[in-house]
Amino acid sequence: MSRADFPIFNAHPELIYLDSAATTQKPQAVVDALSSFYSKSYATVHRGVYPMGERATELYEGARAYVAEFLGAKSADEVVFLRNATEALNLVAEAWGRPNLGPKDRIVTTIMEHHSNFLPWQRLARQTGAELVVLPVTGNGQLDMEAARRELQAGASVLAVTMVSNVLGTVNPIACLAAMAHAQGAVVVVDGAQAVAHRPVNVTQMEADFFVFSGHKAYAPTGIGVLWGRSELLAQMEPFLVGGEMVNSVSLKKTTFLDPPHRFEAGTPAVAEAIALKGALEYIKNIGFDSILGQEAALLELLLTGLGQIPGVSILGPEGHLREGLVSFLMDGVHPHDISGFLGEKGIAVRAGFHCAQPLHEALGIPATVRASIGIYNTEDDVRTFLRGLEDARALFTGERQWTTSTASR
Amino acid sequence: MSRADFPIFNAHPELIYLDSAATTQKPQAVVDALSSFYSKSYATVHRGVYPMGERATELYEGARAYVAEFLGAKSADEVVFLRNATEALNLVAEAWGRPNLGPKDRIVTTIMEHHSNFLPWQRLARQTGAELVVLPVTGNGQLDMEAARRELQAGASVLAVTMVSNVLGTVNPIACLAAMAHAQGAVVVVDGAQAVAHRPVNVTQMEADFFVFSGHKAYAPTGIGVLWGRSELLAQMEPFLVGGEMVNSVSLKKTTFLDPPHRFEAGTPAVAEAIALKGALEYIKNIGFDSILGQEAALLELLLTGLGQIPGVSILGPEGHLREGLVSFLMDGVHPHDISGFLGEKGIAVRAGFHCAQPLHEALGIPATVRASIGIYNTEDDVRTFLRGLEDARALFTGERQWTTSTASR
Amino acid sequence: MDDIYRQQIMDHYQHPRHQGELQNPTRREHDSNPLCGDSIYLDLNIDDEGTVQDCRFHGEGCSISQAAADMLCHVSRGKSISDLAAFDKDDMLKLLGIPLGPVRLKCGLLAYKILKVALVKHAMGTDGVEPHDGLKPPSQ
Amino acid sequence: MDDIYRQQIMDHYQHPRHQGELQNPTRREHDSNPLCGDSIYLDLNIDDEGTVQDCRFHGEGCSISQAAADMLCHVSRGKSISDLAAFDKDDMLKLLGIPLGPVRLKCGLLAYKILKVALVKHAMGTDGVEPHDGLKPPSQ
Ligand SMILES: Cc1ncc(COP(=O)(O)O)c(C=O)c1O
Ligand SMILES: Cc1ncc(COP(=O)(O)O)c(C=O)c1O
Repeated sequence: MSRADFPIFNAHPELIYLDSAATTQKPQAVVDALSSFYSKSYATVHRGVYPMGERATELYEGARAYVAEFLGAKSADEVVFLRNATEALNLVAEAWGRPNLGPKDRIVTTIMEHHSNFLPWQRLARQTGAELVVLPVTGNGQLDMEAARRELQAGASVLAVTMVSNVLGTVNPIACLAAMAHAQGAVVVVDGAQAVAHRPVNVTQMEADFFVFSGHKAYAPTGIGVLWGRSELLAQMEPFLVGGEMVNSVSLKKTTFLDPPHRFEAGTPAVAEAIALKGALEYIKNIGFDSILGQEAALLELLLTGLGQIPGVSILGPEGHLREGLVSFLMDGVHPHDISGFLGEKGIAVRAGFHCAQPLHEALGIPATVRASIGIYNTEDDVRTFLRGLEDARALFTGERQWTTSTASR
Repeated sequence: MSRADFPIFNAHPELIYLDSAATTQKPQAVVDALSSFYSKSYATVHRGVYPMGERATELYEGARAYVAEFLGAKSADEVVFLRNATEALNLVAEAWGRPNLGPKDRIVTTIMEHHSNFLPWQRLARQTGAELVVLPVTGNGQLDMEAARRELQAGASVLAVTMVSNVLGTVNPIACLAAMAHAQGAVVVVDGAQAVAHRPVNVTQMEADFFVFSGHKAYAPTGIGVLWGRSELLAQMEPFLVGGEMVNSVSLKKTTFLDPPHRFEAGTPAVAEAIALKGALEYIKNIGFDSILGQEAALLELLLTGLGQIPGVSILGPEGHLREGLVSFLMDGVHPHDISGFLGEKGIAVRAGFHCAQPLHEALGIPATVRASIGIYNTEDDVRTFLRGLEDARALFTGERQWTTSTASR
Repeated sequence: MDDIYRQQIMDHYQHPRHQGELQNPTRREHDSNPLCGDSIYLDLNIDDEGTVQDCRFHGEGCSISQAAADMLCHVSRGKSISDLAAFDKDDMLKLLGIPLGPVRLKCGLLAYKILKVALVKHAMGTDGVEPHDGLKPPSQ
Repeated sequence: MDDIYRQQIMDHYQHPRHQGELQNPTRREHDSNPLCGDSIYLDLNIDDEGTVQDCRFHGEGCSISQAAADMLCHVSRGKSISDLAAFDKDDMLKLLGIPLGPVRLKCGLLAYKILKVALVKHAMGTDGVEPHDGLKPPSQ
């Protein structure tokens, strides 16, 4: 259905793309948004007193307003355009965290964080002397809520937590965590990288203080990411990067900065990418989360069932609990890299490795995993072909079958 | 000639775009590079063990190698992909400057710097106690080389200087400045934002230590910028942003980072933009700097002569000295904003304001200027129409002529 | 159609009626658009009844920022601060009468912004209480 | 055409000849590809003449990293360190025989990288001098 909207499957009709948790393919509408902007309205923003410059500014600021609406934010001024979720998390850690944290503070995060929501806090903790508390997961791959309650009650200045784990697929109860964290006066930083393309997000309802995501995981171009922050917090923060486009006035003696969000957008921003991000979110909205949730849940079910039937496969993440359309797994005696390499040659794209979540793999005592993840363009056939390919990989690498020409070609 | 390569002039046949110093329009080849990557080879880089992921990685790393070659760098590992020149300059100030500078150090920069090469040093100087020395310009709009020699000899740890002034058009003698700076052991940071699209750059020959530019001013997409750094320096630097894609290994106890350039590219990079940047630089190379320098110098000559003939116009920047194809000027009794607004309505795009160089405007004692700047697509007709429009603006705003319908429409 | 407004703007710009300084203003307020170099001072004489007795501007800037200031002075004179509290952004833009893009909007609204801030400060300064709703400084 | 190489890789992977540890290696070197979890230890016994008397590997990883390690041990045994200095990246890739994309290249070259580092350290350790040119650690 929506597969037809994605030109990549036109160029590669046989491609089975199950790596959407790493990055999503782009619908024609997004590719067109870029081409059309560059071909019809390109100019720099906030400056040109000529119609094309004004138009570009309107498009760029319009994209900001749309993102704000998409996230359920109160105001467009709470939306900062950056490169990716990683930059957004670094900005929060540096511009909000560094001046506000010291040796008495506790930074609470979880073992299931992506490196991008772990390393900025690990570094900050080391350099400020704050304590870094890492919440564990239960045997069922959920966040240990008992530990969360206990550790937050022991005092916390920040809770940095992912909305959806990119390895376990676990969907965390953000509103509940935020309530516990706020009771201690902590600031709640939510990593929404794995969420925005797959389930409705409302930053106001979940009572986050900061929320970040990357465009490229939500059908938008590379080079664009979003930081949403509560306006009271953004207003108190010093700039992160300094330079053109974010100043009020500059002189040798005294420099003053613009209000948020522009205070945090130094230099010429990723204008075209922001505009195309709006295109991508409109694409998602048009399909609708009802339909996306339904379709992705059905494929997830098929995937989990199929994987459960392959001998030697063990699946990570929660059973019988809300989870995202992504599954990481291990196969006895076959290295994840070999699985993904073998499938890759058959035109099936899945990911092998730590998925930028080494602490989680270390805690679970597993070396690396294979991850299959679902996007809006996947079909039941995709999942079935993937499962068949996996059977072949198993037979081959465990030595059950010999490598022949017919094994290798699809 | 090359105007036909730019789709914007297809959509707006009458457009006269003289704001290339702010940002350049994009040739079809660059728009196509984006579309084609997203439609045929899109995947995440450095990770996917499937052919499309490997192809994307090759394209991305190939773009890095091409940029290195374009800049005359010794190795692709010296090229870091970032968002823009501003981010690159902040990275140098923070990751190289902050740990290396203290109250005894002198940061030497110039009054003609863009805010992006001024504010990071101003902030760093304040926070580390280093002295900020700002070199003046001569009456002829050139860097005061006498002052440069004197101040550098008085001791300097950094020289941060632009290759080309975005207001004066002055082309600075970087190799000479670098030699003086190196004699004091200073690190030389060159802002190449206004240079790369217009004149050949060779970072090795100019003996820079760091060199930065933005893609969007060189016919490439928004969202991509380049930091080139000498490998010995990059190797000593701690990461700036931390997160996915830049680690060697992560654990609760100890985290180690990749070597440069990847150490400085946290999170999913602007893959498509980097690839299209290569397309843009290839486009420039194909036309050739001989031809670009010749064409732009001829238009500059026409522009300078024409402006000189309009009563009340005073031109900033050096006379009879190497300069870039951009001219900032003032017109007696007419506010820059009115000029650019008036011309804008006639389809002529020029910039009015401080051009992110407020300290320079302050030093020159002028409030704001109009700037016309030349790109590869401009023609003699563009310049002539602009000059005629300027005459009209003068007549109108000085009250020589009344506003009528015929004045307003082109 | 815009032409009549444009002519009017040019007229206010080239022949301002209310340019200058007041000798002893009860309030002087300043603001600027650093990006384009517009800079305006607004002098107000507000009497004890809260009526703007006199109002003048000076500074530099483009035709739109200057004409807007002149027009605003014209409107303000003789008005009470509660009348002026009701005068909003849209009224200011209607006064100018031509469409303004996002950048020039700042020029067109600079004097308006200054007036609003001045009135808030006046309200706070005279009776020391928080400004009531109609007098909140406009958000940028 | 690749198939014969693939079969060979599978064979070395499933039936390694040189997997294991040496009792008293003169040098043990380790490295890993953190991105994919390949981790290899290489044990060497180098005698006073500079000949690799024995060579074994252990660790974990994908078929390519493991097979490459096994093949490399096979090649190294009995060779002098100057012979091995001449053995370069391309030789290693020729040994593997299948095209490797940028990611799997790291798997294919992991053992090779470890060997090169081990030889450099050996050279430095035995005579305390800087390694000569042929023994520089390969740049990543
Ligand atoms: C000389 C100079 N340096 C730096 C910059 C900043 O470039 P960007 O806004 O792309 O970071 C510019 C462009 O405005 C410039 O002209
Ligand atoms: C949960 C999570 N957080 C953060 C990130 C980082 O995103 P990016 O690399 O786009 O900055 C990712 C994606 O890899 C992710 O899955």
